[in-house]
Amino acid sequence: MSHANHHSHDEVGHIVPESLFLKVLIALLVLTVVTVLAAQVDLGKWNIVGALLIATVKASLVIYFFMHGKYENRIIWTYILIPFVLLAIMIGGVFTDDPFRSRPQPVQVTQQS
Amino acid sequence: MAAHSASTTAGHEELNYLNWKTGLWSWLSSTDHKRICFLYLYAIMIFFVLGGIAALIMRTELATAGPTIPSIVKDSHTYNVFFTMHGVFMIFLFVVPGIPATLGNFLIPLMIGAKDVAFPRLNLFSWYLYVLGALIGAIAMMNPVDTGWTFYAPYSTTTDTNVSLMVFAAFVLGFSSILTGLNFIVTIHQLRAPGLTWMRLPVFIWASYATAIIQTVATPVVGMTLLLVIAERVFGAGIFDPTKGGDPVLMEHLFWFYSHPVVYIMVLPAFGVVGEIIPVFSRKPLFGYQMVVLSSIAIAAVGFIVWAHHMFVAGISDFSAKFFSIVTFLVAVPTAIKVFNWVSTMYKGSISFKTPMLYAMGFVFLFMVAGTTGIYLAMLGVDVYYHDTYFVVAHFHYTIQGGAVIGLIAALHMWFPKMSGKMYSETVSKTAFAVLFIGFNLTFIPQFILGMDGMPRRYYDYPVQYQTLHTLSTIGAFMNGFGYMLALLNLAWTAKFGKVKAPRNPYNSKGLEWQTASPPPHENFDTVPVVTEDPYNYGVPRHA
Amino acid sequence: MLGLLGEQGSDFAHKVDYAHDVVTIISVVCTVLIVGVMLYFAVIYRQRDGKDHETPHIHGNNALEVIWTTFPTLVCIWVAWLGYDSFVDMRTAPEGAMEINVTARKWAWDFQYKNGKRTTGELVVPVDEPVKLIMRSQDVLHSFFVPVMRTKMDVIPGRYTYEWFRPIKTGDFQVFCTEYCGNDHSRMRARLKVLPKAEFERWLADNSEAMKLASMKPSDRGKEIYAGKCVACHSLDGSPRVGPSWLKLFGKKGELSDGKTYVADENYIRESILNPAAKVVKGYPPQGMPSFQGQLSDEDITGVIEFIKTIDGTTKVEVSAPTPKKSAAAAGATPAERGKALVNDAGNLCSTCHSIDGSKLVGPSFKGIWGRKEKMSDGTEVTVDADYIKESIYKPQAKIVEGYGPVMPAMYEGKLSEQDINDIIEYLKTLS
Amino acid sequence: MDSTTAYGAAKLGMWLFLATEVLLFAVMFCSFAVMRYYHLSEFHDASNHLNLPLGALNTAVLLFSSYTAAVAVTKAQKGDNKGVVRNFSISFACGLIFLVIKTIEYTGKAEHGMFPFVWNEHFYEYKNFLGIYYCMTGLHALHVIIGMIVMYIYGIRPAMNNRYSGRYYTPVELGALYWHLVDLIWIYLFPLLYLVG
Repeated sequence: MSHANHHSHDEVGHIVPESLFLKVLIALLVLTVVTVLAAQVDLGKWNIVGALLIATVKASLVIYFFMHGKYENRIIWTYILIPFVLLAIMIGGVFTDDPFRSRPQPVQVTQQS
Repeated sequence: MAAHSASTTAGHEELNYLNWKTGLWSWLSSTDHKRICFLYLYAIMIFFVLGGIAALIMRTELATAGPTIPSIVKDSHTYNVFFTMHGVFMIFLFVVPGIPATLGNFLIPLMIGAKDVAFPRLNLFSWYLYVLGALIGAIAMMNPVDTGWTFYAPYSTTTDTNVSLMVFAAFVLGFSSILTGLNFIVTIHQLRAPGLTWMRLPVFIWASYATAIIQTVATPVVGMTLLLVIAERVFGAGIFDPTKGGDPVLMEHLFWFYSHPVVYIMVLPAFGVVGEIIPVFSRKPLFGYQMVVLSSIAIAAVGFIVWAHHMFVAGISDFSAKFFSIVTFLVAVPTAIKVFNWVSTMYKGSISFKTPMLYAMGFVFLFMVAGTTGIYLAMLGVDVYYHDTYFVVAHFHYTIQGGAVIGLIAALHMWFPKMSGKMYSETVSKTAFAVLFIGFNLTFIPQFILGMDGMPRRYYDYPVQYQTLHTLSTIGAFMNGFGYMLALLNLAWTAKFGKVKAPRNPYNSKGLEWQTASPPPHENFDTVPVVTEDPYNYGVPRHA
Repeated sequence: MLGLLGEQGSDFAHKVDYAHDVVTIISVVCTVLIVGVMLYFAVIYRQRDGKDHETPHIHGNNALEVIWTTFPTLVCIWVAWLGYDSFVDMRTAPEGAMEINVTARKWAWDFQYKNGKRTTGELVVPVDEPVKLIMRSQDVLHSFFVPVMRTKMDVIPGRYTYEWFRPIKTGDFQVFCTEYCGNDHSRMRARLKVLPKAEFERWLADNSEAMKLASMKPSDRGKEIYAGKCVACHSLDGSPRVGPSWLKLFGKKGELSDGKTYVADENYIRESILNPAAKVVKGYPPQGMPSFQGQLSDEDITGVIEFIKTIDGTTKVEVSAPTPKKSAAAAGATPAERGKALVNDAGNLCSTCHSIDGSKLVGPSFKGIWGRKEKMSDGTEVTVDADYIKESIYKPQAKIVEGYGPVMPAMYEGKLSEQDINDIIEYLKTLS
Repeated sequence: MDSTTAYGAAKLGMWLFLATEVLLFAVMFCSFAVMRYYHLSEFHDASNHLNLPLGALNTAVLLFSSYTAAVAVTKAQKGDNKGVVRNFSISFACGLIFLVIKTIEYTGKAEHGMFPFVWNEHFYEYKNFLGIYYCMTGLHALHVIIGMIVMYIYGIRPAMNNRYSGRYYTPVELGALYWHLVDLIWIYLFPLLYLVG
């Protein structure tokens, strides 16, 4: 119907060989070990950067291979990326605020009337 | 109700979506997008009426300083309940599903030449989710919520009213909205008729597409935020409650991350409606079609990065306030572009003043007021003064009532012949328009002045110097309510008892939805239409 | 220029108003222009005789699109700058601004000055001096809004927020709470009083009472409050006055005027102080006691409760004699000013029951009282003159205005001299 | 709607739904970031009280289950219904193991007094961390359960009746996509909660 599908025939989707999945799984497990080991070294704030970086690599592997992202069209990629962009906007926007305002003080709990 | 009557004369006419099956269950189990439009229409109108009654009770109470109607609004708590009810009903149960779930459902498949939406059963499921959410909300009203529709912590986490149930209702309604949006995105991507390229889509489809994206990706944010409010109330999760180390301002951030884009869910489809009406009644192509489309997308996109302009005095950092003020102005430009293009469309047209056109022109005026008063609120220094005053109340109602609701009423008049197969009385509908238009302005112009005088919102009682303006506003509110009643009863009466049959294309429109019968058959088109030209190909080329 | 936002009270107000004026002019011009063009098109291009005429096939005009994208963008930049500029002013408190701590709670504003002086519901500041409010909330979100100052900031539990202003004129101004905070949100107002500097200094220095209160143990503090505010109507020895005696009150059970029973525990006493009409003991007048909402802080109320617990029949309280301040103020002041001081003096309690703005409290308002004809409860009519006022002060039960109860305590004989009463009369004459 | 369009529509719809799921968790991640910013040292200490070996084991279990779910799709594309049943069953079992380990972790913490949302004296300072920990892992566990139900209803049961072929396997792919999302979220939860705190 729509232009995106004019060329397609009844066979749909890309068949990914199972051996590729196995390689990806091994890579994911290795990365898990790496992230656990990296956390044992105290790198200050770089710990969280490193951990999130490794997690993002792992997530990309899952999306790209396990979820067939590699074989999807631009429309689907748009909707894969939108939530991550929004998450970045949300955290970025909130952090234009928090680091620049006074820190919370303990609240004196009083009787609610 | 209205629509069933068509079946009585079915013997003489062709089967259409209204009469091809009869009985209540055939409606409640129907996956036909046109019937689901009516299911939504009935449901949201109930809450429009309830929310409207709450508004009139509030306005009556505010007509004089001090208690005005102590028999109904017996104390400030009752008043707080009424404004919460008004907000929750109008926003979550009426305006958000307003145009997208009714007209969107009816028009999207018709305008793109499809038989139905991509997931018809999911569409019906969304409606049942809506009903479920509405019921939960009704149960929550047993111990009515007094937080305002914003559910700000820590008031919402400490008040002993039924907040948990009410926000859960909002969560369920949110999922109804998400699934509707998702359905429309897929429909527009996958089901367009042959030849209907993206740049041949009617602007209503573009607006609905932008709306659907916001519905799908913004609503989960508020859903989760509201679940966290429940977690805070029930378990004391310590995320929003300052006595447990939480941050109430974080709640405001997360809330407005959805609730600013949500005003575009409300108003973008109305932009689309006006963009459809003006070319038809001016017999001209839509001026600057590409810019109108682009501005819809731009508004939807920019809408996601401006939320903290609701929080300039909420205790956010000055840096944050400055940043969000500047980006907020980015919304003003595409909105202005739309208005310029609508007005230019009328240039050298052949303008007929049918009711939808009157509404569209009224919309342009109301939206100019809404837009320009929005500028005040985007300006940091001025917003500090206006924040949480009646100026904001008036501005908001100009955008949402003057924008979204007038848009919905305009659309109902525009596509009524297609939906019901009948023609309504122009005299009555024009009178109704005049009454509600004057009433609307009489309600809210005094509120702008009240805001200038510093009158804060959500006040049960006020110093006596504000009384005259409040009284005027109350008179306007009743006029406004009467106008809506007249307009809607006119349509309902016509649908049920109207005698004048609507032709296939009463406005001689180029739109795909007008090329099928009125009302359309169950599967919309007898043959799959093929699109060969632009959506607004009016006028004579050699004159260009 | 346009003056749409009313009186300007702070030095940055004119900047806000300027920005407001500019955007108002732009808005009105744009709206009139666009709606005007629309109506013009609607009239001249209207369909005639119900038939369509030929229309040109115009799809758009790129030059126009560029113009009406650029123009609003430029206007927006300008206007954004104006808003930004005025905001920077109101967020940048000058060095050395006088700091006042503000505590918001449901539903009152408490203010504390650097020297320990506290007020509730009334913020007093000097004119022409920058004042910085350091604000926090005890319960939910509130917002401190002074319209004439053009400033506003939410008050948040768990963190401090601030706002500042430099008053440019003296006077009495309205303060609103503008963040919804529950039942009495609309009553959570305060007065902002801007005084000349010298007068403010005098006001601030007069803090002996507050300082003393702050350092006392709760029951002594309660005793102090009793002597100042309650003694006229509540005895300590069991004798009935306007209200029930406080002797062995704590824990006592009894009947209310509506037939229900009460137990005089903490909550009952607290409620009776803040909302006296809710539960009135049988046999006492329903409107006999004014509310002390906003006058007594939570700590004050706790003090009163602690004091009530200690009353055993031997408790004695010295009723505060005319304070020395009065005689100090008397020197050089006009009679009316001296009278005003007497009426407002906490020890005399006049203002507890008599308003000066015409509103009806426990007793008739002082506004316009001089020369007024009042109908008495026995049906006679009396013109308010010097003799009547004197009689009403010394022997309150002699003549009662219709609609009011015989609740005014006879405690002024010996406390107020004839000279004092003449001063008060002079003051009342000014309240027309 | 022909089958190609239906397949495209279903897949796009599923991805959109996954987008909404990611945004549900986005609120949690944002709250986590803010809470961590304000209570940094508490988060560090509290994080050390979590059981890292069990968390790591759970990560491995979920990764493996994701692998078998991916293989199940390939099997379905080849028309191998038995393969779908086999692989989805392994994923399903992994989901169960995950939940069992999670329960052991929860009860272990409860024994130490770190009950969900009930803050005793000793762990009071960890309340913010534990609050968000229970919210995040609780919501994630709920998704694991939903994912397992989806795999059973749309994967295992129809495949046992030989419903899938190389021409029709959409539900298998959608079910697997949902399961991968569950994995995807955990990939971020694990380091944030267990490692850096």
